[in-house]
Amino acid sequence: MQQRVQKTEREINRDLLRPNLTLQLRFFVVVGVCATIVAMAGGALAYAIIKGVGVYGVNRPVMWGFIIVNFVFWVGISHAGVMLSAILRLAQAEWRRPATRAAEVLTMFALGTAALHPVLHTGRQWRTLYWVFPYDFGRGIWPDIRSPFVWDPSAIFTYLSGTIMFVFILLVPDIAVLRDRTTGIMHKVYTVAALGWRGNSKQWQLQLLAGILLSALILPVFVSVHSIVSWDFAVAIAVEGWHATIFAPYFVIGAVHSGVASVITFLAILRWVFRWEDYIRPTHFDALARLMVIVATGWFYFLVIDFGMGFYTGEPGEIAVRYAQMGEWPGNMLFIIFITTGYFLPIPLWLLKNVRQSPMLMFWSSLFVNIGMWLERYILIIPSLERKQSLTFTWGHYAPSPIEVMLVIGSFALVTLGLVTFCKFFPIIPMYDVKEGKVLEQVIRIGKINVPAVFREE
Amino acid sequence: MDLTRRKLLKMSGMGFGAVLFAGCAVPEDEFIIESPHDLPEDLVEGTDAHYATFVNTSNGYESVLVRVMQGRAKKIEGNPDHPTSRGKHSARAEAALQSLYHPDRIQNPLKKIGDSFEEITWDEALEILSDQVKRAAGKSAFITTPDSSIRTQVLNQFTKDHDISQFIFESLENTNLQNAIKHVFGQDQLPNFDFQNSSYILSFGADFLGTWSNSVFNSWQYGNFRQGEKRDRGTLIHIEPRMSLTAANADKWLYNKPGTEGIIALTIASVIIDAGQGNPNVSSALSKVLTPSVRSSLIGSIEERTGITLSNIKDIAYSLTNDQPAIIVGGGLAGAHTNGEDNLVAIYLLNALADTIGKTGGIQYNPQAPLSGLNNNLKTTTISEWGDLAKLMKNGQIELAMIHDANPVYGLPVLPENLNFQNALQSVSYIVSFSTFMDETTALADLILPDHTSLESWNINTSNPGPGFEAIGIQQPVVMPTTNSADFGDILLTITDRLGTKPIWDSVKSGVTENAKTLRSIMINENRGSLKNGENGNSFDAFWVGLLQRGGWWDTQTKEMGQFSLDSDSLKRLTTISEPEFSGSEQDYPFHLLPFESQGIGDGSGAHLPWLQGIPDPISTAVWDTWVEINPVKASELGLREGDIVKIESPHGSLEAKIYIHPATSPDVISIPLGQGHKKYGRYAEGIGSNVLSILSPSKDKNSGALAWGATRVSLTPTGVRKRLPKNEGAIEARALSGFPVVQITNH
Amino acid sequence: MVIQERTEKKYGMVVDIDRCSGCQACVVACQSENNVRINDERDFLQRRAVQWIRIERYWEGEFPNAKARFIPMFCQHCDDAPCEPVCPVYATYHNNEGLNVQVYNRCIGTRFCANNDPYNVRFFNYWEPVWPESLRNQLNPDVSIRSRGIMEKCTFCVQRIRRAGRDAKKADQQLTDGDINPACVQACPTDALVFGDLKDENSKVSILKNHERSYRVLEHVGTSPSVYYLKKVDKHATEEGHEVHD
Amino acid sequence: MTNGHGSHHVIEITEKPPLEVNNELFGWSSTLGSKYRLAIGITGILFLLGIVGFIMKVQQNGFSDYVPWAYLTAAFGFVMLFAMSAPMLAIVPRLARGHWGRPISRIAELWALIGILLLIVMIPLLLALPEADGRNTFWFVDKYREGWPPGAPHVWLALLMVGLVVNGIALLWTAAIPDFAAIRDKSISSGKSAKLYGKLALGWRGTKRQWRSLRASHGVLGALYFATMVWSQTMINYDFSQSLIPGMRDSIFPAWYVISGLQSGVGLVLVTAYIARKFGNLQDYIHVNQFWSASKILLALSLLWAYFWWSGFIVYWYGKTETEKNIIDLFWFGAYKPMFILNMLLNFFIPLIFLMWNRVRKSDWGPAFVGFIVILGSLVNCIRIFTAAFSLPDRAIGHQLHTVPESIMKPDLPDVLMVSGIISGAILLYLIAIRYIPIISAWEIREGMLYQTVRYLHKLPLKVIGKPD
Repeated sequence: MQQRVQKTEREINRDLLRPNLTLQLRFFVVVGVCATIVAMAGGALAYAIIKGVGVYGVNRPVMWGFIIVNFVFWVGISHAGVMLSAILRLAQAEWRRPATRAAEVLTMFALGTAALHPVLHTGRQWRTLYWVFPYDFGRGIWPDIRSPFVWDPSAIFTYLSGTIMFVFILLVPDIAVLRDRTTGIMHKVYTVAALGWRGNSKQWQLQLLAGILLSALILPVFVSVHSIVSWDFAVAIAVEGWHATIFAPYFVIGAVHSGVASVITFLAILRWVFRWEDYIRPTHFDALARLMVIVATGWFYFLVIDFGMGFYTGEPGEIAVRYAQMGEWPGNMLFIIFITTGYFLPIPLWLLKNVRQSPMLMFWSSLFVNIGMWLERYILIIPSLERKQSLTFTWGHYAPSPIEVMLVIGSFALVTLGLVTFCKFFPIIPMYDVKEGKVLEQVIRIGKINVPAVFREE
Repeated sequence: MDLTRRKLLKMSGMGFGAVLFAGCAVPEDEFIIESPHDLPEDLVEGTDAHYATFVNTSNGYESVLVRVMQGRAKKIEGNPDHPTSRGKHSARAEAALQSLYHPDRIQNPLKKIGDSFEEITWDEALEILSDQVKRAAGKSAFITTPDSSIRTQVLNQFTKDHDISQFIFESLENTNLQNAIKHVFGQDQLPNFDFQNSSYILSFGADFLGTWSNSVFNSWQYGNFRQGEKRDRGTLIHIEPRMSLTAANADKWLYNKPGTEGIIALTIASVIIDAGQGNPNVSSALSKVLTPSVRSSLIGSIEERTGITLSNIKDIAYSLTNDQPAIIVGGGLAGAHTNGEDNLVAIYLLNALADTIGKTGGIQYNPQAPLSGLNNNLKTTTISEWGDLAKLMKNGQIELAMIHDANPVYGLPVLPENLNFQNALQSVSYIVSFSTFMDETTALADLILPDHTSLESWNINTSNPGPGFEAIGIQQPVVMPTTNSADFGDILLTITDRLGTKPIWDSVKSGVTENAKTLRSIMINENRGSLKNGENGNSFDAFWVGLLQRGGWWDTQTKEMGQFSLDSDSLKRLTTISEPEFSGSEQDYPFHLLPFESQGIGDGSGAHLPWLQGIPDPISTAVWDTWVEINPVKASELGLREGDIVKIESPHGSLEAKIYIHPATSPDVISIPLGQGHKKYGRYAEGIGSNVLSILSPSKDKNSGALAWGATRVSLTPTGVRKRLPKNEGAIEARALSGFPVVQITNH
Repeated sequence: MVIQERTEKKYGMVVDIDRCSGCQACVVACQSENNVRINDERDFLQRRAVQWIRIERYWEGEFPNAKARFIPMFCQHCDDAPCEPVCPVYATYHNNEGLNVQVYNRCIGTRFCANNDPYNVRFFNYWEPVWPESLRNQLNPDVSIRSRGIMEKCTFCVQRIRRAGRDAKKADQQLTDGDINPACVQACPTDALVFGDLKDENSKVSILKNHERSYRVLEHVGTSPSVYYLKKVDKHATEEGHEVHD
Repeated sequence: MTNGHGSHHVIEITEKPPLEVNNELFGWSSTLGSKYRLAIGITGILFLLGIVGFIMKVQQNGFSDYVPWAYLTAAFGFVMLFAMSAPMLAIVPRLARGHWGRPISRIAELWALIGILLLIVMIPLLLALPEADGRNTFWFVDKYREGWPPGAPHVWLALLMVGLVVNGIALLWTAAIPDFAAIRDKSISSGKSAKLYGKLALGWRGTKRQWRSLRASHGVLGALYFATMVWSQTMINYDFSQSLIPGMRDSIFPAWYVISGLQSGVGLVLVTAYIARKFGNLQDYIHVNQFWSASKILLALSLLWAYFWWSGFIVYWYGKTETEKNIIDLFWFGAYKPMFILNMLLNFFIPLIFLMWNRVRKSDWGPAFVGFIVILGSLVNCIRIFTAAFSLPDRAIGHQLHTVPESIMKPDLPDVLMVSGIISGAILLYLIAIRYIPIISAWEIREGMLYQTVRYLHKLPLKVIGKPD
């Protein structure tokens, strides 16, 4: 266990505000690249709107394709934020402190991107809003509340607004710090954003209370969102591969799996880009990795049950679906990649302490997890449609079109763009939280060794 | 609807309540929304009229009702009054709409200037034509397709007047069938097969549900044959080297080696005779030819000669004599061999033996039409005659070629002695086409006089083959001509007039009315027919209106069942019946090539209609392309998958097509549909697939000289290229999952 | 008016598979009646062909005793239609005559209904349908043309039902069995298709649906379709080793 | 013991000399008075009655048919649920390095001993249970290559259970070794028990290596136990309930079953801890803090329980196939409706209503009460699941469940005797065990005292907890 460097608050400010107060070329490079890709994706979307969704690879019976897969993926990613900051906040886990905001911000942008996908997906994009909001009073017709597609937007928008509030409230003290260190236009902006934060005990109490409250309130939303996304599939009686009762928790925990992994990736990048070795320490990766091992194993348990179900029933239709998922090309190839990158490669690695504590290895392994999880969504959604029910005459095949691929790439660029810009204008590591951690930090001496300790309110 | 605020609130309230209620998803109390079809703005309905008329499909004339709104034909439906159509119609009849409104119709008379056509007026066109006819008297040929309407009467008159030789074109000749019918029954046209009352049908290669004869009438009969009221379910046995639509619907489909149908028929006959069954006179007459030794040798060698087991033969023989009334029908591939005519003679003789002739549920002769002008059964021109014509053309002995409704350039790519109709035709000094569309033949024409489609023209016809009694159809124009086209018959009449001869009528319409008058006199004098005297008034007009309303005149009472008389000539045939001969050795060309008419586009005459192109082939479900049906085991031996493009080579040419793995194909045959590979025929036909006729070797039947289109052997070599075969079936070969059948079967 | 009371009708169909010969006449009749887009080669290659009614062909066995079984497949107008509750915008619903109706102008193309349709008889317009100008003359004025991006499916030729109803009302008579015939039923040369009102127990369909050979496709999915099929009869099935379902 | 700095809040922390801890805890079982003996007596009698009931059952029905054994299965499942899940409350805090688990870890682990009883009860069940072929099974039986592997599900279920029990006892043992050693050293004078504990202690000397390997084995055994427990609960659910219902394919059912197991396990530990604290005077060791922390987990599990049930239910509700409708009737809205409602109350609503208040969570009675409620709930749960599955009329395994029983399966006398017998047998076993194994692991307490102390954050005294990296 390496010795911790003790930093003064001044140093903390200096280190953590560096990206916000200084201007670097690489920022513009990254923004430029991402913006170009996003623009290209925008072009692809425009093409799809002008020509019609025929430009996608979807067909009959595979009516949903890459767009939906990607949608589920991003909703999944968005589950990291709350998972970490809310649950760990409630559980008073010390190591959460540098990770929380990164996670929440990731949630914010991932979810925002996911919310765009319905527009990409629908056949008449310009009318998508009718689906989200009540319409057609003339006939007294409202959106059909029996349809999971009506639950979807409500859940997602609740979650999105909740997250944004969450992020903002926890951001206020740091914005105040920025306000005091900037001049000119940015100063004005920060002044407005800081809501007159002076840091007196009343404000601190309110902020703390709000944080706790939001954490508690957002948890049910966090669970509901992905459950509802899963019900988009699970309630479909016609698709044997989808109609599984386990889908809701299976999706949720899978989402946490991919979400936390993406947070690890993000943190590793931050640590490397901004040289924050003293703030994002190996212990944090270690803790995250241990969490991941548990989450991943739980997810794997659900996976086994869900896939086992096909063989359990032994019905030819079910078997055919599973065979399409794991047996025949390209399913078999995808499945092997998915299962290795998603579980069998990273998890054993994370059982080793020195892997857990090496940011570099953690970066790569967590990246693998997300490759695997993207494929998981593909394998769950597409082959089930290709082998729908026992009318084998209509069993089909799906291959993505370049447009779809472009849109998927674009979604990644969009999220990156968002994160980069956020890092530019706000401290991505919550300064006050880190400082608080410093205050609560103690050392207990047992025999010859010093054990790090912490104040704990009971 | 005008919306006050209160109304709005009320409605949304109701809506919301209902939605909440629907949330509980009790189907009975489901939220009911006004159907958009009843909304006020949708209540504007046009008035429509239904006209009875006929459309000419490649399967002959079909009696239909056309729904017309605001002067446009909208929908074609079968004519419920007409005895052969019974309100039913085929996909091809429906597609007549598309040929009516086809974007690539020839809009005006065209005259070739250099390599391009230029529009001319009808006056000039007729002028040119009459000059040419005068010039080339005695040295001109007229090419048409089989037709049993007043048009042919006009045409015959025309050719007689101006001394023009006439040729009838058919892609897959029926000459052998016509001859066999003549031989066995002494009839000119096909008899009527009374399928619906029959209890046992034995079919040799006659795809009567798909593309053979009047498939709509046959299908209607088939429906009752299967599940008609007050009768037991009939049994259908089909013997053919390839699984046609009829074979697929048969209770038993038996694969036989190509060309051995005659032998099979004789063997069946032998078994019947041995059993002492069957019509005694016939069997005794037959046994002169089929001596016991012949019989035993036939029976003994049946399996290795034909590939059909003796037990099957015995079953059939038994049922034929005990499961009366029965029908034996032959055609298609059975007659498409060097011994085709003999095969068919043998097959139809079985009818005599099984004593099915002149019986309900058996075979009934068709009476002559009451209108003498329509009884013109022109022989289809055989391949040998085409060869001769081609020679004449080459030697410049033909100076004027007139073509109507036929596309020989596409349909006769290979002629005997390595001739080829296209360059033969090109050496004709002047070519006139009456085609509605720019097909391969028309493209070579110097003068094009576009004809009306069926929906724009007058006509009167007799259905061929008939339903077993007199049936006359009246065809009336249901829409104004959509292009500047003219009626083929009228053109001929005008030319005759211009050349100073008095035409039989001044227009086809008047010809139709003349015939109508004849019918009326029959009604009055003999008091028979589908129109009763004075039914709606006594005037001719009343009768005329009645005719038009019903779409024709028929007399179901005139069933002349027909008597069978055995002529010695056909008996002699049986002694000479021989093994089929195939062009191409078995080593170099391992596969039999079995061409077949496509369900949609037929022999290619329908290839320009997207609806017909889009009809999935019933068996392979393939569309818009040419494919090769091959046995799965054979395919895996050759390492072929569906969509692999292969090169099919015969002694007379080669083509490329995509593989379709066909579980019901014998390893030693491949089959390819006709109809694709058009170089010219409108946007929907050009550049699709390839023309199987172009690799058929021009081998002839040794008696009739007809084209033996089933007698070609081919070899198959993969090209290594693979493209997806457009078809309706999904990604995998459709087979029911065990325990979850889609098509459920019962065995009683 | 918004809410209307249920009528006493429930339309349904009976398909006698033993009559059906797979001749495809119904397919074209339907396309012509309902302004179904022209399915060109591309549509089939992209697996996007639109056929409100199609003939499915199932193989059994191998050569020489291979069999091809035909079955016409089209919207089954289920009473518990799985496609209905999943549409977020009520573009598809069950109307008061037992029809599963698609409201084109409301549809936004989420394609959820098609996924949740076990029979794969819902068709999505991936492209704008195009007809050459002259061919547009043939289009049926009673049926709206579907633009791209929306779902379409068999309507039991609802326009014919409406027309027949209005004609009957004008002539003030009652609709009798057989007055209404969807295009496919009218065309079918073998009379394999029968259409009628299932609630009127004297109608042909009501009598046929209780036939001993009657069954419904995918009944175990619990959709309770309004379309009944009569089993194919094959006397030789068992001796040739083909499945029999009695 | 509270420190009297007159501050508004209480800091619970054990501050005793290590030796005193040892003496108090090792001597504890001998201080148990008449109540203890009474408890032993009652449970003993009930247990014997249970055996009698079992014999009666065998007389009546034998093992030919499995239906009569529904209630025994239910009791088996119930005891397995709470007893085998209880040790999780020892394992999880250990893995998560939460000091609060130390005082109750042994209480939790001791329940693993009940596995022995379960193994015995399982024998008749396996005799009665129908073979795998003819019904669906989750064991890797390939339907097309019949009956591979041999003996599914019986052999494999049995193996799994044995593995679980062995694993549990091993866990208990390793966790107790330092204490055994301490007892051994303490009671050097009186030879007999010394020999016993000497054996149990496996020559523990407390060297660095021994400690390291001890901690390692805790980690490994703990994780392994977790896995085995979850999987065996899953399989019990499949083989005794789901696979007896034709056409049922409910993938969350087993997961939900595991959750309710964990729920009742936590409940059980809370109840046991409460009794030990109140009647065994262990207030100095078992503080409210333990109840507080555990009750949070209990609350979370109760929420999960409801969530899992719902996500299964809604899918069936939308499915609407014949089987699904029937299963909804079978488990929820049919004859078993009252039991299901009771379930909802006991496993979800009551825990939620009580535990949502911090005041209740921060007491010893509250969590214990809710824990008891939850255990009751899971008893109802098991009866509902297993009897419903066993009582199905058509046992022909098709794709469809066609008929559902009109009424719930009533227990007869032997059933009642057996159920009470097994439950009291479990308690009896536990009571005997705590006589020989200290109910609180002294070494963990002593270790905990090192890591916990009180310091002042500006004038405010607060507990400081060591968090070794």
